Amino acid sequence: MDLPKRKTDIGPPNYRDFLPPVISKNYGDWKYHEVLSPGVMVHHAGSGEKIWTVRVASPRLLSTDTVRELADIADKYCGGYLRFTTRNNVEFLVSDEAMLCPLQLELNDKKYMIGGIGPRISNIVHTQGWVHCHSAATDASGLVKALMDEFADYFTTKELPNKVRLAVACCTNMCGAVHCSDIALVAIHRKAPKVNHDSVKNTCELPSTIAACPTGAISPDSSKKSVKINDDKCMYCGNCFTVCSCLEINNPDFDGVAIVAGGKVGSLRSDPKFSRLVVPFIKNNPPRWPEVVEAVSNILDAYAAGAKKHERVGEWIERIGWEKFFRITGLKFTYQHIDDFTIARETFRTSAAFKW
Amino acid sequence: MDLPKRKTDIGPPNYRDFLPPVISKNYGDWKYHEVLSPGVMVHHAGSGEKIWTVRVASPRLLSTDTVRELADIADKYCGGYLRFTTRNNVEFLVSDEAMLCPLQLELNDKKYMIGGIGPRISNIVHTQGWVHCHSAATDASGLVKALMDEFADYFTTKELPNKVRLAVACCTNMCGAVHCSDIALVAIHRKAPKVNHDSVKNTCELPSTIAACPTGAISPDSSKKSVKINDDKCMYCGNCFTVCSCLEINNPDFDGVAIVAGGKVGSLRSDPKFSRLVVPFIKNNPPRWPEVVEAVSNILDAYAAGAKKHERVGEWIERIGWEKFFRITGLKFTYQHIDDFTIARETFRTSAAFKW
Amino acid sequence: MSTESDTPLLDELEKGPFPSFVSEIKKAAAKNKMALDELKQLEKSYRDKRGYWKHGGIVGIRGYGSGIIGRHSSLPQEFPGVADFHTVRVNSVSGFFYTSDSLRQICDIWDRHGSGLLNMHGSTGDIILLGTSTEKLEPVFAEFSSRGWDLGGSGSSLRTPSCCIGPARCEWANIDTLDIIYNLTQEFQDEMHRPAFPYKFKIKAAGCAVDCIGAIARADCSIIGTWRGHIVVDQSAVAEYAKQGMDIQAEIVNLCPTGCMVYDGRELYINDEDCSRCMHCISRMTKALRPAGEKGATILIGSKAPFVIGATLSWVLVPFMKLEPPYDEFKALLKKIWEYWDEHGKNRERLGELVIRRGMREFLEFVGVKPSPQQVKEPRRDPFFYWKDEDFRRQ
Amino acid sequence: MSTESDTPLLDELEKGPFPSFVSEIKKAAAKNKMALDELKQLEKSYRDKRGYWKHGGIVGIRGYGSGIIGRHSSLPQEFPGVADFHTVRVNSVSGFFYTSDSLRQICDIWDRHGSGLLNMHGSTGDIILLGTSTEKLEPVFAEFSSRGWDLGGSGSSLRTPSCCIGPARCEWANIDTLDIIYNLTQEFQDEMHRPAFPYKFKIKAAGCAVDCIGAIARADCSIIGTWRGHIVVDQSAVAEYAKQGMDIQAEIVNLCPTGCMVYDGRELYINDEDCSRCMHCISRMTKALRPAGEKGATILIGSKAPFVIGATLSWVLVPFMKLEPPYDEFKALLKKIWEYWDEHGKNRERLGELVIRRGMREFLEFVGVKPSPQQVKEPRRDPFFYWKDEDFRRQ
Ligand code: SRM
Ligand code: SRM
Ligand code: SRM
Ligand code: SRM
Ligand code: SF4
Ligand code: SF4
Ligand code: SF4
Ligand code: SF4
Ligand code: SF4
Ligand code: SF4
Ligand code: SF4
Ligand code: SF4
Repeated sequence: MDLPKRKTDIGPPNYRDFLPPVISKNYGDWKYHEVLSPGVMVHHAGSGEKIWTVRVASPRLLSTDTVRELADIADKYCGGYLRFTTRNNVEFLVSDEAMLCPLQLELNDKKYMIGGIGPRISNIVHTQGWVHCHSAATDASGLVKALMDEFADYFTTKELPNKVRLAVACCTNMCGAVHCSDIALVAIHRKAPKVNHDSVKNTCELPSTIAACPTGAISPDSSKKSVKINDDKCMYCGNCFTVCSCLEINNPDFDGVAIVAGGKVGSLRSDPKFSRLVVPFIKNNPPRWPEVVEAVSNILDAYAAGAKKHERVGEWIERIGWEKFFRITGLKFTYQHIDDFTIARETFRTSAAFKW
Repeated sequence: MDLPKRKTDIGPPNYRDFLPPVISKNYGDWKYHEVLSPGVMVHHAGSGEKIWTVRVASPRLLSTDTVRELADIADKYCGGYLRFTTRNNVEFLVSDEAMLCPLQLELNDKKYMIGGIGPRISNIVHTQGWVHCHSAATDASGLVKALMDEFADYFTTKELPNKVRLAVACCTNMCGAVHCSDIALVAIHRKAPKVNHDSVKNTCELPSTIAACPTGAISPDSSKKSVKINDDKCMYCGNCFTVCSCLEINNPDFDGVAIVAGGKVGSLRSDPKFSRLVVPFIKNNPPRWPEVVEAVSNILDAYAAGAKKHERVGEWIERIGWEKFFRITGLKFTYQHIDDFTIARETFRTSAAFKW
Repeated sequence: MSTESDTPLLDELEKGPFPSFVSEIKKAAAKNKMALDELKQLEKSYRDKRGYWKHGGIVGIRGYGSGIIGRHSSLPQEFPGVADFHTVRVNSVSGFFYTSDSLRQICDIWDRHGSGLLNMHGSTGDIILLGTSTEKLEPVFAEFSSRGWDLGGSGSSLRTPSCCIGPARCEWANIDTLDIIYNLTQEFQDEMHRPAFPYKFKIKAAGCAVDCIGAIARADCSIIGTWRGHIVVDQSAVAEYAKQGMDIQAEIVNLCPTGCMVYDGRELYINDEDCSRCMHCISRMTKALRPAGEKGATILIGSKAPFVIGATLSWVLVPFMKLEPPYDEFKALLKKIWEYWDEHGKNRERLGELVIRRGMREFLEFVGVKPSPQQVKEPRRDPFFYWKDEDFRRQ
Repeated sequence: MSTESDTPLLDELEKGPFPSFVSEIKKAAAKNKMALDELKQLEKSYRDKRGYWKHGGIVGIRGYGSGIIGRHSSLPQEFPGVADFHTVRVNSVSGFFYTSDSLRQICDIWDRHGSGLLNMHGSTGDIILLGTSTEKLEPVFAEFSSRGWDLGGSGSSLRTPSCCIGPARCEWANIDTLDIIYNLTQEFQDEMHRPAFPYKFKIKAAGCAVDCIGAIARADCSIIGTWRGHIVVDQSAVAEYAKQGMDIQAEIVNLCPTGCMVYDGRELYINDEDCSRCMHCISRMTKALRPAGEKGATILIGSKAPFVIGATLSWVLVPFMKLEPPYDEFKALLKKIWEYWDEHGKNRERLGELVIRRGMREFLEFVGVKPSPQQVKEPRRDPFFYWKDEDFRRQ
């Protein structure tokens, strides 16, 4: 056979083979770090050795050309060592202080955005969108680009009270960590799927289609050998479309994004928090979703103006109260904001103390 | 007919006819009050007039003799005016300052307990128990007597960080406001009802008996023309016994009380709170339930020692954390403490920050 | 040693400083056979560690579907005096105010027709006449009603509404709790006496967020007085509190939940916009702080004991409503609420359970209240929400 | 004006400072037909405001049940290059460390067999090779596996575990996140590649409560490093922070959630017994504060995205566990967890959903973990709880 020698279950390569020597040597013995600039930090080891990190933004969706370029830069300044962060940024791992400046110059030359370290906006966690996923109610990469262009200064220079973690999920499956982000977008449909009876009959397995619906909105339509959907029960999740692509969930006139805010994952100061609905819907308006960008800016500005140092978005909102959050942002509070899902009652205001 | 003239739907008497004149005159125009002693306070009106209140404990379950005695005392010192509080204490409403001292002397003479005002233990809200209710898994009045004897000093003299509201419910129907009390007892059964098949057949309506069960533990036993109970599903609520008294829920060897703590109803400082399970079970040990009294004392002592001024029991516990509460009280944490009911998941510790 | 008592266990409970319910039962038992058998059966309960009562049977007052709780001993042979031992719920007076004469009147009737035992009050707020036989029920009622008293609620009806002492003796009352409760009770006599609801319905009114009646924890509709405006600070009184030894920073400012107070060691400032009107500072510095502005109430709904879905606390429905006689706006709302419950509630489903089951939106739309952030602690977290056609038109 | 572009809408997204994914697709499209049709179809999506993908079909690698996501254009005539456009999930390196050579290797293979587009990384942590046709899957796999790479998880299997950078470059790591994840991944290859679970299972490890991998929000099993001991305070470093202008009272002491710190203007004291190890102070004063004592991890379970019961965060199962190679205690626990899930989980029921459905007790008993107050924020509130016979024996 002309294929190379196929192996199975070997697992990933050993990370030890990918660590810069200074890391291997000082592994587990780091003492402290200093942030030298929005995109540069240095970690000091017990041994006195140091490692510098230069972080640049990445769109996550990369061409092999770009990956090769990154590799070349790493060769030139970092002995070939680099990594990606958990938010998809690129980190050049510099062992030789002398390389710090020329590396940054080349990155600037090549229009890489250096930054994202410290109390700033880092990269936006996001997922496939129209680029690759059947389930998407919006495009993730486009939204990210539009938002990050707007917030570029917060990546490269400007500070905020604390880190602001943004995320985009292109459907309610929420493959990003949207449910616990400072500010995030989640794309939603708002209309029950249209049933294309002829194709359903020929293409889809009825029992599994019916079973796919979490709200029991789908029932057999025996006359048509198809299914029918109870519009009142459908919550537009698109699960049925995954199983049977003839249940057309995409609906350009009604699809768009909701904005949630106030989530976090770390346990610092306050427990991890879920993001909460702040804007129930904004229509898809590609390529730059200006209304979405504006709404997110509005929230971010209010946070920047109102939060105390170190307060995350959710901590700030909880301190001032959601009712004040809605007042100062001018966001409209409506039926969709009131939970009616599994733990709805725990969100009701069971107190006589609140702000006007 | 020899009966007096029966009228219907006249409603209760008008409260205006029961107010002391100084109250009628200054109604709605009170400016401030002062607590003169644990059982005496004075309210000042805008007019400069005052009303003094002398509060005494009541067992709530009264004989007509005692009620007449209260009336006589009110006649002597209060122009016949008195009231009951929302926690079943008696308040003598004194308009003439000169009466304050002799009133208290007579009350002392007659062994009334004066007190309950301010940051103290007031009367224990409670319900019927073995005195009158079919559903009771303990006696309420006896528990209250045993506890209040123990805590008498906290009614008459000693202070606590804030008011401590105690309550007793004699079954899980919780007719007292047990679910939002600082420390409270709720009586529970721990064994599924025994089915007396012969009597069930003759006495009970099967469909309504089966329907009474909130967990669906009861099903028809057609051979016996009776019902059978699924022990694993039964949560010992006694609902079925209300409908069919042949489902014997009382079980002296297994009945007793659980202790809950940390609830409150006011919105001061923090939102109203539910009481939470602290001791899952203590066996009934009438007439004085010493183990219950001891367990409640233990919690109260820890609160008195640890809480800041104005902190309610629940506020104190939330500040120090439940894990620390269990540590310092030495109470055992066990399976029953972990919620498995409707909103269980909201009580799970979704954080990496907690105390050992 | 004294001669042996019939009730050795209960006798233990006559000792100690707190007034004894056993002594009360004994007092009644001295002249009343029902009370005597109550005492004896209770002693047996103490011995056997179990109750001996049975629920039920249909007992009541002619023309009424409520007000009486039927009860029977399960040992009628042994304790014939309590073979039937039903309680009568007499609607109490707003604020639990009495005159000595009115109490004597109650006692006289009850000695004639019942056990001579009563609860002042039951935990809903009724005068509970504790036990009499079936045939005494009509005479008891006739005596009471002819003297201006009526029955309270029981069963699937409006239960006896109750309130805190409010403006009668409290400086913090923002609404006339006594009048509201009296007025509502009079208005809804039929709803109280002829059970036609899916289940019980309770109304409680507190004059402020201190909630001395526990309205928020145990009323299907909780009325809690409040204000729109500011807190007037009397700085000289503030200084006086400080002089008396109050640590204003620790006791007041640091415990303010919204952090809206500043104390500079001399004067106290409140940023009223951020105040949530929780009442902490006012309750601790009653001479110095006083709410001012428009008075009214927050209307909350839904609290109840744990059966079946778990205990609930009432939650905000209307953040602010003026409440002045004849309380038409509130009454109209209440009727809409009952209409909704009547339409959608299952048998034995409390209002709160119903709204939780069907969601707030339908309820808000039905009763005509707008959604507002004051109704929630926080907005929803999961992205599964419904849209109606009118939502699309609105946009 | 330039000559008209085929992709006017996407072209807009090449403007602006942030690196453009459109430029990336175009780079690939310049030499790859799949990437070109991806670009064109995406432009159509932007025009029509909708996606054009279809799920599914059974595509995969021989011997594997996971690692490939099948995908098809719904407009295969119009965009034949993406008629089939499956993604390949390549298991990434612990900590996302790479060498330039390893990256070039990946690129070379992918240019030969796929679209030339990839995600570094997917949000679970795989290298996502973004799109190739069915017949290319085997060659791609062979190339990768022969060079020491393997597939990640998909479907109802263990998903690619991932971790924060931990001890490799972070002073706060209490556990060796990289080694743990590598070790577990190697140990559980079968669980990853041959889906036999009720649904997906994710493991994420963070070195401390800062949780830079978001473990608590998106892992069925979250491992979060911590310590039992105290925080060592270097007072001269504290003084240095103060000198540099840090307002220690406002920024550190006042934000400590347990109120266990005191700063007297010169020195900082921590009451370690009350510290919840939240990491706030340490993260802000990294030169001055350092955890000391026994290192280990808190094991939490159950977080996931909203389908179907709503999003969950992981909750504490084991408050503290030592985690040292070969991690036997942890592995034994994991196997018990899977055994429980296997026994009771419904199809497509995540672990967290299962434990929520059946309650913690059965689960704790099964996996052999004791109940402890650290597992809950607060104890239950409703008095409906079960008893087992052994509970009676225990008492
Ligand atoms: C590189 C990375 C870990 C990795 O394995 O890749 C990382 C690295 C560091 N994080 Fe992080 N964090 C990284 C993702 C996260 C995440 C996860 C996420 O965003 O999805 C979080 C949780 C966010 C949340 O709670 O929602 C996170 C919350 C923090 C925090 C806590 C912020 C807060 O106060 O709430 C700190 C502490 C701080 O900022 O002082 C921190 C601090 C740090 C330190 C200083 C740790 C250290 O001593 O090395 C590192 C550099 C800080 C910086 O970027 O400002 N890192 N950090 C991740 C970089 C992502 C990026 O490209 O921006
Ligand atoms: C008489 C009574 C109202 C009535 O209509 O009968 C009443 C009367 C007063 N209450 Fe109350 N409260 C009364 C039941 C309650 C209740 C309801 C309950 O216990 O079921 C509560 C809610 C408790 C809770 O949150 O769980 C209650 C929570 C308070 C508080 C708040 C305490 C706190 O800080 O959490 C205050 C304010 C204070 O103590 O400064 C207060 C203050 C007052 C004041 C000072 C109001 C005033 O200016 O007149 C009155 C005398 C205080 C005292 O007794 O210390 N009253 N008070 C009730 C007396 C019950 C008794 O016999 O002990
Ligand atoms: C008499 C009283 C207790 C007392 O000693 O004070 C009482 C006694 C009974 N309650 Fe109650 N409830 C009493 C106030 C309450 C309260 C408190 C309140 O109203 O503020 C509650 C909690 C609040 C609430 O309504 O949820 C309460 C929640 C219940 C429940 C549970 C209802 C629920 O939805 O969860 C039941 C069960 C039922 O309705 O079948 C119940 C049922 C009962 C029954 C009728 C037992 C039954 O199942 O038939 C009790 C009759 C006892 C007897 O032997 O006379 N009782 N009950 C209270 C009424 C006196 C009065 O009218 O003033
Ligand atoms: C590729 C990726 C998004 C990305 O662009 O990064 C992804 C893509 C898909 N996810 Fe995801 N999920 C991805 C990480 C996640 C995460 C985040 C994580 O793992 O940390 C989550 C939330 C955490 C969780 O597991 O709950 C996530 C929650 C889901 C769900 C909802 C599961 C749930 O229990 O609620 C689904 C629906 C399903 O399983 O049917 C789903 C399903 C899918 C499917 C397979 C769509 C489907 O229904 O068939 C998507 C294929 C997209 C495509 O076109 O290739 N994906 N998915 C991520 C995997 C890349 C990788 O392996 O590195
Ligand atoms: S969030 Fe939805 S649309 Fe986006 S990648 Fe995940 S499953 Fe696909
Ligand atoms: S979109 Fe979701 S809720 Fe609607 S029918 Fe399909 S599966 Fe059911
Ligand atoms: S709590 Fe239970 S036992 Fe006690 S009075 Fe109410 S229903 Fe009866
Ligand atoms: S006691 Fe309650 S749970 Fe048990 S069978 Fe009777 S009604 Fe059902
Ligand atoms: S609730 Fe408010 S108004 Fe009513 S008595 Fe209590 S403090 Fe006064
Ligand atoms: S009423 Fe409460 S919120 Fe308002 S100032 Fe006083 S303490 Fe603060
Ligand atoms: S989670 Fe903790 S150990 Fe890991 S990188 Fe973040 S701060 Fe460091
Ligand atoms: S780690 Fe958190 S809880 Fe502990 S002292 Fe620091 S800030 Fe306080």
